[in-house]
Amino acid sequence: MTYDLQLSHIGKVYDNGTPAVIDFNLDVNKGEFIAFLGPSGCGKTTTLRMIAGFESITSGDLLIRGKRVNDLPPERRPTSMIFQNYALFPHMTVRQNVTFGLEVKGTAPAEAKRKVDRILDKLGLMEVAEIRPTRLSGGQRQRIALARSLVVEPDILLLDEPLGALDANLRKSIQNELKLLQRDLGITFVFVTHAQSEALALSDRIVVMNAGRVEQISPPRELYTRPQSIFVARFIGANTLISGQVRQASEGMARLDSAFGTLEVQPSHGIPEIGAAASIVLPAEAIQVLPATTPESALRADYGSNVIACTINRLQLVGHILQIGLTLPNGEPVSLEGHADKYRDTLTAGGAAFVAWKPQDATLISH
Amino acid sequence: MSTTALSIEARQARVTRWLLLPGIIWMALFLVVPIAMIVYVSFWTQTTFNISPKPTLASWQQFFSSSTYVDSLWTTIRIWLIVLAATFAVGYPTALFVGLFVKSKTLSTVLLVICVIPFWTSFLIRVLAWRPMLGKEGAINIVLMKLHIIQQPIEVLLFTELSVIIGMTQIYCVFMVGPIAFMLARIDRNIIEAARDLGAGFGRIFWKIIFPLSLPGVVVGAIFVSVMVLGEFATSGALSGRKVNLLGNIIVTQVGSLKWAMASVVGVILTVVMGIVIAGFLRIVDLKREL
Amino acid sequence: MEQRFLKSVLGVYVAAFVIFLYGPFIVLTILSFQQGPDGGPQFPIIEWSTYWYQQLFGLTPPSRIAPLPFGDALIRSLILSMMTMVVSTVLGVMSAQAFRRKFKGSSVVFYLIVLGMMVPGVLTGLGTSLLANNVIGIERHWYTTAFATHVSYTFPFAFLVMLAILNRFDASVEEAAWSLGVDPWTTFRKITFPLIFPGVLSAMLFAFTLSLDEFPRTLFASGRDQTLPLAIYGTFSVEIHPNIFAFGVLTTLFSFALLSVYGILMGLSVRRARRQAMQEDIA
Amino acid sequence: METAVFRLEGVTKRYGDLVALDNATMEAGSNEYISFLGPSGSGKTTLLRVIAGFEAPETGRVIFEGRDITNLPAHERGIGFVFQNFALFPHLSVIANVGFGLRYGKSPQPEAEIDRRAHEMIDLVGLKGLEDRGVDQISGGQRQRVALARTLAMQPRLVLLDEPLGALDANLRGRMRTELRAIRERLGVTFLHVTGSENEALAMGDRVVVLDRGRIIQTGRATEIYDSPNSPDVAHFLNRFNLFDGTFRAGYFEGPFGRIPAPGARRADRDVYAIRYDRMRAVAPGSAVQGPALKATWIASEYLGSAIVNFFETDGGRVVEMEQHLSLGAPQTFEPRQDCLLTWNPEQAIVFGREAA
Repeated sequence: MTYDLQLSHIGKVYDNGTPAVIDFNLDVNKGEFIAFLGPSGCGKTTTLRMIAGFESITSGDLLIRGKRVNDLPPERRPTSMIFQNYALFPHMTVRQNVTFGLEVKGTAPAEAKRKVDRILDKLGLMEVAEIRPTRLSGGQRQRIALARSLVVEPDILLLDEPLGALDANLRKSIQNELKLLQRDLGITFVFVTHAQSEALALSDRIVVMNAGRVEQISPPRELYTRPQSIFVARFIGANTLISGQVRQASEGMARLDSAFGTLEVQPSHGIPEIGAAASIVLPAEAIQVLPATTPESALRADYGSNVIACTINRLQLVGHILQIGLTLPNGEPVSLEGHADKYRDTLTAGGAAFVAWKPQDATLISH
Repeated sequence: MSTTALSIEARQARVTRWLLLPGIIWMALFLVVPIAMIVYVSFWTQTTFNISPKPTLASWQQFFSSSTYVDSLWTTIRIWLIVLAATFAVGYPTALFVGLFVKSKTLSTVLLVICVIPFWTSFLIRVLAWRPMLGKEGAINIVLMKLHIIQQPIEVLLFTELSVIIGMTQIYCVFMVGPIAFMLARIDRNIIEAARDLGAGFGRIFWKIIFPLSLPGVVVGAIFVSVMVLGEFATSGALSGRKVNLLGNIIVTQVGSLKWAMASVVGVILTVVMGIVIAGFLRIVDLKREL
Repeated sequence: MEQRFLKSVLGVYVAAFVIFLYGPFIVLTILSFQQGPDGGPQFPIIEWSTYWYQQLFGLTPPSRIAPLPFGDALIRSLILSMMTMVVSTVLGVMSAQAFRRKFKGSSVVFYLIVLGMMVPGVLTGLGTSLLANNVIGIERHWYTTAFATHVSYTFPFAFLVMLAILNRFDASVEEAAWSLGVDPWTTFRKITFPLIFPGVLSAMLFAFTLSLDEFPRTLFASGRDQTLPLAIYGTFSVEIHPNIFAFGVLTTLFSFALLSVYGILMGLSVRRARRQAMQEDIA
Repeated sequence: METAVFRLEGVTKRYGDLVALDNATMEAGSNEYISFLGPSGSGKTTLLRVIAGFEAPETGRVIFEGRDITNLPAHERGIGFVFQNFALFPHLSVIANVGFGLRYGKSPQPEAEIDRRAHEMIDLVGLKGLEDRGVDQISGGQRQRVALARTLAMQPRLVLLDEPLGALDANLRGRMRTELRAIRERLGVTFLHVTGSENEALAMGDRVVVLDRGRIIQTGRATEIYDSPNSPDVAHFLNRFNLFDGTFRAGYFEGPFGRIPAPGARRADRDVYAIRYDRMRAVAPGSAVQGPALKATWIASEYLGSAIVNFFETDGGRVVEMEQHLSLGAPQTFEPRQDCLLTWNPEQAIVFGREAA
């Protein structure tokens, strides 16, 4: 089968010799929602602009629906881009903005009007169709940009931080809209963001980038619970890292000597070398907080040796979420949260408790 | 309790009034009143050596019955239109290059500075410099003959209407380049990328996006050029050998011979022409909004 | 491809444009080295010499060609430009500051001010001299009537420059100062003014340059004592000699030197700021 | 509550036709943390700006420490203000920013005192060592602290914060929340905090004031607002409820999920049924369900890290959200366009009705 979009050993070196993107490989299925996530300057926007055709590709092949498009200018690629600032034509009305792409294609006026009406209606822009976009709100402008891109029926929609310019309130609702729209249309979306919450919420797969390199490509949940590198572990989620030395390792179980004694973990990618330095990555969601009164035997039965005594500093109920701040014996602070139903009245601020986790809920990363 | 005190709003309004007052008074006294004066004096009675405020239409009748005067009105309008078109034609491509095509900010600043440097030479000397350029033995003829493009020197270059037009175009084209380049530089590059992304080629992007967005710059430039060309008298005086008489030239001669009333009539006509031109341009673009 | 081709075509065009712009100046420079005192302001060059430059500084023996009478005129022009610069910048800052608040009739006031740059100089000059001469009956001087017309011409430029600067000015820093108990006047002195100072400088530069070279307004309104442009204009009516070209070259070089120093200083400070920022990034 | 530090009485503010504040009345005690919640354009920021004296109200009075300050200009009020964009003085160093008000304000201090207090504040917000930096040479989080220190140096009894954390990224925002609360508790100053995030409002405020189209529509403790919003609008702004239109009559609510008993319904101007996202359950289409049953199709899910939100579409084309917190166990998974039946415990719903007592 052919993929909608393929990046094969894509590299980009700027004119002054600095590499921007190094050996980027990715195959995207039709209808997938892909996010490029990383800190600023990691090369995610450059990659997106290479796909759109605004940046030249130094090495590697870029294929859209099986066809190599490295040398096609942006106007001849079946991609459409949503810019961070939306880049609407300020001197045209909303309708003229949306019609522009069809005019260029030479669509018959009647046909164009029908298509534009349909997309304006779908995105709830009918009422503002004859107004210039400069007078509209951020959310509306974003929808105009979407309409302008979608009306030309691109194979792939590229989005460069499309939620970045919106205020926090609006972001959540627009985020939902975007997700539902993508599911509805079934077009491939490639989305650049530096906000992990957006990437986690929206995408089918996330490409985490750092300093021009791909660190990990995984579905959101896997990325969150099974980071493959220390960078990802620190960048994504709220992980606690416990370092130590591998003492024993086999297919299903590894044991690690740490400041909290011997800890058990199920290695998820390969069997680590014995004696190697490694870290256990513990997602906040994997950590169970148990009252100090829990009998030791019950703890051992469920969590093996993965039990650490701790002190609770802070408990705060925000809505139905209980936010817990606690300190491990080595003084390291850990913040986590749970549904209020789960922890109802079992914990007291200032008191002692246990943290525990199941070996399969943590990840081992060798250094 | 300061309940009787002025509200914050009223206090701010008072500050605004005091800030504006000096400027308004200055402009009223030294701009509006003088122009009103021109209108007023144009109806005064003029004798050979004297002028008295007895109302009369004599000067007006004299203006419209003299073909020299009426011709100068048409000459002024013709030269204005030609110079306006020429400065636009010469200036727009330059502005396009400086404002849009040059990506490096430093280079575009350097180019703009290059355009502005001639302004540090006195305006009158710049006008004068065209004489050895255009003359029968001038630089242009010398260069063209050296290159064997022409055999005989071109004589229409100096002391004709053409020399006035060439001179004015060179002197005023920078006023076109500046505002247009400014508007072009303000265009968000992403907008042009978005248009390309939607499949548009350069021609369409230029006519549908770039040109409309630069229009306010064109209008501002056109206003600058119009104001200066319509009020010109020095360039035409120095380069036409007194063959081209603009309204400005007539005002100068009339004032020189102390014919204040006639000078005022011409002044009023110039004001009216100016008013129509500026009002026309401001209909295209709201100057206040573009700032 | 299409765009790159267009860019090179435009590049060539701009080069031609620059030649067009500088042609007269180049010719003027060449002719300023004409032989003196007998060589005229035209080609061919009889013999290269710096006679006319020497003449400007009074270094040549007296001849039938009188030295340019520019000394006093230059000083008058400089004083007039300074006065104009200060007054129009102050007025410009005040009015632009007032325009930050919406008020009734703002359009009328806006166009009243902008009118100053839209009325041809001959008209303002004529009107002012009519007013002084025929109605009030006072004498015209460069430091009274001409000064008034100069300011009514440069004030709009200063106003527009300041308006553009203040439009982009983030008012929240002023509000922050007020909320710290600092009164509006101190806030203006300690916060607003330092922040808009670059704009004030360019408004001053604008006003100074325009006033220094202002001719049509001054022609009617300045009375007996001439300013520099009037003195130059005066030489038009008699025979022209290359000394005026030499004078043009010198004034241009002088202002160009000033501008370069300003540019280099700006460049250095920008580079220093950038280097500092880069160090911060690395740290 | 102790005596009010500050009171708004019937304040109204218009911009042309737009009513930014409509007869707003509220008060704040000393040493209180009040957060404002409402959609953008609800008048939150205008409210703060009226209190600060940056805007003048058309009607109503602003009273601070027993004094009517409605007509007092901002610089004579002694009320602190922290801006979303921080509004630091870009041409001054960190220490000069913090000392600015002490130096040029109403009661200028001697240099030694300015220096002492500025350093004290810089220590308080944890910026020791950065005193001489320019404010463009420090990070966003540090700028936020400078803004706070600059305001607190004046020892105001009331500090207004306009989305103070809005410009910070998510990680930093969490940390700054805790810090902001801690600093306030140490100084015992009253904070009025405007935020666009309902989470922030609930987490930070001792009391929460909900605004809508310029009107204050509910005031109460955070838990009170969350557990019992007094109107469908408040429930909507909390962003945690599926809201269904229907008819409430005689103790029953009839909606797209059938007719179910709704004891304890609240009086409101329209009939709305609200059920929290995390109270929804999805079961197979054929299951026998007691109480509400809503036929729906699964369309998408969003992973939030600590929770999963599933989106369903009902027959009427409405989108319904269901949240499962991962601390409660492994989440349900769905196939694309899978049909489900959504249900919940009706006792956990909040019902609004015109006919309610």
